[in-house]
Amino acid sequence: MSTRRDIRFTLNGRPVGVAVDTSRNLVELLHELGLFGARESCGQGLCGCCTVFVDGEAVSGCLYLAVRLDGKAVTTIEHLDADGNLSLVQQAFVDSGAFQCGFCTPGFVLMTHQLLVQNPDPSEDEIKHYLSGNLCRCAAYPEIAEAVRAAARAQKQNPRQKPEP
Amino acid sequence: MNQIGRAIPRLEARAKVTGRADYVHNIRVPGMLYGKIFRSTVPHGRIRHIDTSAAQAIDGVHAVITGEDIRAIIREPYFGPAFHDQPILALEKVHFVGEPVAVVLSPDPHIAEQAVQAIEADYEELPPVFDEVEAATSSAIVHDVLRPAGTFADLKHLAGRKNTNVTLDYHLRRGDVEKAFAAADRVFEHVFRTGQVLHVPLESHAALAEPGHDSLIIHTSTQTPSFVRTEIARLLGWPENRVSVKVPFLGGGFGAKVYVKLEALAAALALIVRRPVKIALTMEEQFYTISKHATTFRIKSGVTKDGQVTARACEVWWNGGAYADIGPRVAQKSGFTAAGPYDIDNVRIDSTEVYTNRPPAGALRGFGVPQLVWAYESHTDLIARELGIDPVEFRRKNILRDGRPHATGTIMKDAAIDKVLDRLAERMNWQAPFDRGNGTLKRGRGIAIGFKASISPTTSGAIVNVSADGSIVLYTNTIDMGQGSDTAMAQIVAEVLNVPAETVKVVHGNTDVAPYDMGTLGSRSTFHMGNAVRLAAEDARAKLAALAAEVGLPVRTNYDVKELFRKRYGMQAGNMIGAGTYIPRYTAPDPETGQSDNVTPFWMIGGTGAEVEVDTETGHVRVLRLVNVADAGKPINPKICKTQLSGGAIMQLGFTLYEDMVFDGGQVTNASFADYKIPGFRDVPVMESELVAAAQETGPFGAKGVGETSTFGVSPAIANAIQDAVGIRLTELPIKPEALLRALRAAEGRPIEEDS
Amino acid sequence: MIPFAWDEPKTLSEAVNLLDPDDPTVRPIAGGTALMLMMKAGVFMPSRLISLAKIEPLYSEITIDRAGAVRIGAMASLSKLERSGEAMEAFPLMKRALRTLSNVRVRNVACVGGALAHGDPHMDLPPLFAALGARVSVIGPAGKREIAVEDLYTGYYETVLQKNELIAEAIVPPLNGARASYMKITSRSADDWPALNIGVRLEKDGTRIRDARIVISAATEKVTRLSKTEKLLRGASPDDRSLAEAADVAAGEVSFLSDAHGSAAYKKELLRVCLKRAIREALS
Amino acid sequence: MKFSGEIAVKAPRESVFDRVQDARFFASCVEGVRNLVEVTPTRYTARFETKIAYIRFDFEVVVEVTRAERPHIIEARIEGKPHGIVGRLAANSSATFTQDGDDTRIQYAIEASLTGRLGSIGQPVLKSKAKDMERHFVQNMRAAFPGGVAEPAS
Repeated sequence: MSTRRDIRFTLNGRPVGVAVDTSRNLVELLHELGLFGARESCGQGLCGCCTVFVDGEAVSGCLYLAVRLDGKAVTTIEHLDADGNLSLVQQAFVDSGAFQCGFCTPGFVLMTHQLLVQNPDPSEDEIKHYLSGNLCRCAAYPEIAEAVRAAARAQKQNPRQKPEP
Repeated sequence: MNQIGRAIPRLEARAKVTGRADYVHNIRVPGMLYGKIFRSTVPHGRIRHIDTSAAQAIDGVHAVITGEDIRAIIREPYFGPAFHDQPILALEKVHFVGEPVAVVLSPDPHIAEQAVQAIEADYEELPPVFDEVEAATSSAIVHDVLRPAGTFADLKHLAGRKNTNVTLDYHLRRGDVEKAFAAADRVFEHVFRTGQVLHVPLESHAALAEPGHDSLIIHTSTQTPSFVRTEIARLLGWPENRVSVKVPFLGGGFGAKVYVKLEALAAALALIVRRPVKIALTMEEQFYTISKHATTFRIKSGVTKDGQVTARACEVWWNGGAYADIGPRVAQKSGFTAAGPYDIDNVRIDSTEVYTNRPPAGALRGFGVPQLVWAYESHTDLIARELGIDPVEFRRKNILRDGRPHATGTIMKDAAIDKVLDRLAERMNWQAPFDRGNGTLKRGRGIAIGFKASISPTTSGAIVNVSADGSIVLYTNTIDMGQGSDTAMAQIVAEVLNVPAETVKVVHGNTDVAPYDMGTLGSRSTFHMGNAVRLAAEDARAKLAALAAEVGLPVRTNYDVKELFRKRYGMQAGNMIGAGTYIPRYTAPDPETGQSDNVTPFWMIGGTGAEVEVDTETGHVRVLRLVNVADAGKPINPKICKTQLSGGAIMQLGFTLYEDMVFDGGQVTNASFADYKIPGFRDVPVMESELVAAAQETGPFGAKGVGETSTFGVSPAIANAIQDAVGIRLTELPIKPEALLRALRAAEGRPIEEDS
Repeated sequence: MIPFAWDEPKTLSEAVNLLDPDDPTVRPIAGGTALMLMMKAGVFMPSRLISLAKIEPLYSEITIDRAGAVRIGAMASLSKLERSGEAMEAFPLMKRALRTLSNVRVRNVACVGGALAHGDPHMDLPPLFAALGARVSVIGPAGKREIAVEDLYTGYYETVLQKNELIAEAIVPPLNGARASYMKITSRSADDWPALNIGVRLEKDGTRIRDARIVISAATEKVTRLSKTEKLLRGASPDDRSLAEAADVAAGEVSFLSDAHGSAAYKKELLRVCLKRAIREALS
Repeated sequence: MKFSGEIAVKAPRESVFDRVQDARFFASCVEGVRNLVEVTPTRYTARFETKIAYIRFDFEVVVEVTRAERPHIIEARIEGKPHGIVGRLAANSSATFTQDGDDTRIQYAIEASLTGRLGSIGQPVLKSKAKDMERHFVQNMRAAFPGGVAEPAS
């Protein structure tokens, strides 16, 4: 039996059909497709640098076999400003200075999107727990927490949170 | 327009939040091969034989390269900033478990990785040495031959000690220490240790070398593009202009990416196979690449009964691992601050770096200073307690003040040690009563202060290019690895040329277009490159003024630059180049006594206060609050500076409580984020950061470096707070709950059994 | 990683038939988070993976049966369990435990069956479910069998499951007034693997403990029930003296692993402390 | 990784020593050892296979008896290379024999390290596996000699 499979899925709203080796993970596939915002760092699903939405749920792309994408919808960090504007979360990260080197930032931004969809008004404790699966070696954690609060406030004032993961 | 002191977002903010910022990991070029490294499985051994035949036979493998293959194109394939001791791939001997021995090249990284598993190497084992104190006198010698590099001005005297493992022994002598000990009312002596830890930037090292017909382009995640170019050109025997080093953003550096790491390997491979070669490390491989020195520090102080420190003797051993990297400079530069920011008449420092059979140690945020502060500020608190003097008061009595000589003889200037201590005490509400907890949860608080010298003598150059439409590009080889240097440099240019900082474009990390810079390290960029950038911008401004006079425009600060160029060239054409080079003054320390009248261009001062809660039944320490106060001169971007302060402190919190490379038979046994734990969101205490009102007279607009300052005091502040809470003093980093519980139980007279 | 064959059966029994009882290089993959770690580390090189992703939706449902037991389809993700209002209402401690189980992304993908079958002693669900008296229903070529979660594990990564058996469902019996607690203790960062985890289920009779189930893991190489301690607690009133006695018995009845999280002796002390704390928390 | 323990068997010291020194007997007490080949009287090669759940490890092993003083002590050095993955197993083991009435006490100590991929990531599970092997070894020794066997200490 073949170790290569044809898969079809939607990537940031557009249909994609590719043949993948069964051993390829989602991050590697995205890189082959020219999207580099999801990146492998720890390789163990612990740092969150490889965060991608699959069918609206955040997953660690480095632990997710590409072959499993068949029939699913994938959204990456590159899609959040598809209309040319930063999302409320992205804007809040900029305003709060919630990053330094930026390597972990896409993961934190995507996780914050999912958090605010599930819980529009998270407490400090809820923010910490929800984001505890993302690591920032520059340790911009205080600023990231501030960005999440700012995004929650902005979302309250402007419910046009976009785009829904 | 006042551009200095503006808390603007980073210039690259949008690129980073959209995932579009460039890192080496994103770069792919046609025909590129991936290299995967086969590593040593013995800590010390002579290579008998390497069998690559099975790997070579695997479909999709382009080539398998060993050290001997590299010798065919580079006769002396050894590199390093202090010693030329590190072979591109192991030659004759291996010196630590994890050392690169061979590389498999394939267009498919998975095939390369698989083929690595098929390589076999046979070694004749040699006795290894792992401990830094043991290595100083051990009969097991890591390197048979010592090859001093002679590259850097401050390390010209470096020779190593033949037939020992000593790479550098630094000595400082001031006053008469023994006499002062004899005369002292009390003498205190303690030994402190730190374990080996590492940087683990989330972007692991990556380098891509593209060979041209008589040139080489290296895209690499380095903090030191100029050094990489010099070193690669030296290895190849080429003029520097045939080597281009290009650096996009770095996904964190912290000292892991200084000097040569993967670049020589990528370059050699690319030239051997005449194809582009990319080497990107995995997280596990970072553990075999570079780390922070494990140390042992014996410190002894003579004190009068009213609390004046009259003498201090410091013996520091630095575990350099298998290759010197920049360790000798750590032992020297940080070594001379080992007695702390105190005004002590009699000081003796002996600081020794040794080779061992562990992964190499080099520069890590603080460059040795956090290990020293750990010892001297723990020691300081112990003395204060013993004398019954409040720890803040005791420090206040002894700190170095501007105008007084440091142990090297250099007169202190623009070093706000007093202000940092005062603001720290105020922020900690030190005079007010403190909630000490109850039951099995006991609370305590502690403070610590530290200082660090900058690196000297080093050079930075910058070019400012004003285009005919008035828009400005800055060319610099300072690398933005997250510290915000692009933004700070843009603010300096903007201040001089009177434009909004957001409009300045920064081109960083390209040796083809930007001038020499010693490196983005040691918190030197704001001061050194900042001064060079200011000079370059001033040069451009002066030339614009001259042009204005030439074309007959009125002399004023705000030119209409477009009009200026139109008048000069008849259309929107031409440009104005300003160049600046900065090199501070420096006096090399006397090799016998360490004395120098100008040992550093500036001092970094940092203090930390910690409030902790100890679970007396489990030994767990919860840090509730960390207050960081720093002298960063006059900050160029206060927001970014404060993020640096809290970030540095949280990183050091990891080194204090969680992080430790665990070894078994020379093998790191926790080489992953599953087993090597860095601080996460739930570990972060209440963070407070403050920059005291200060100015560095010689800095650009009064500024100086801040990237390491908050790392100094964290570890001892926490240990001091633990003693305040439960009366137990721990002397080894990291502080593990088990160690604390064992000490608590021993003090209660019901010790916990040892595992047999 | 080297490529392997990939199957996506539509039914659980089809999946069972595709598994090979004698070939350890054929494995089922559901969430895959644990298996991927083994594969990426190069210690497991599969020849064929049987994906359970397209198995009938029945096996990812979470329901409460007439007896009040929560029945969790093995393919339900941990996030689905976390968001299942009814189940979480019945077991608030499960909700708390899930909150610190790995991280959100892993919970979004990893499934309950995999979390129970993997057999890493540091995981949360096995000791928690074992303490609650849960059992799993397992499907193999010979049909269905039920196994108590506490009996699943035989060693580090080792279970009683055959290579061609799959967990179909986990059944957590109702508390019916019993008190339960679960805690884990890390010795480095907060998101570290635990040095010890402990689950406790107590039935009270007035002021006395009528029945106790105490399960620990992480400090031991597999999920371990503390039967001597349970025996001692049955009929005891949970005062300081009997808890201290229970802590002593507990410390003596298991063999602890020494590792980077702490020595065996330290973990023994942790157990003494955590046993008391877990019982008090359950009763509070 | 260090392991040590004591086994007491009801047999005279010389005979116990001789049996333990017999590589074939000794290897038969260690689970997973096969294809034992005597290269010289003090040097042996073997294949060592073990598994943890569905994960198999397969080592080529060389055993060198570095010291044998009848009937007091045997020391050996073991080196192994796993198949299919970069790594190396190195161990030093010693067994000392003391007469205690009718019993012979065998005190054993093994210091082993695993370098390469397996050593960098799998310590807890390997330790657990090694302990398991130790238990089996003691059981096998117990079966081989009549009489009581002490529990391994760790």
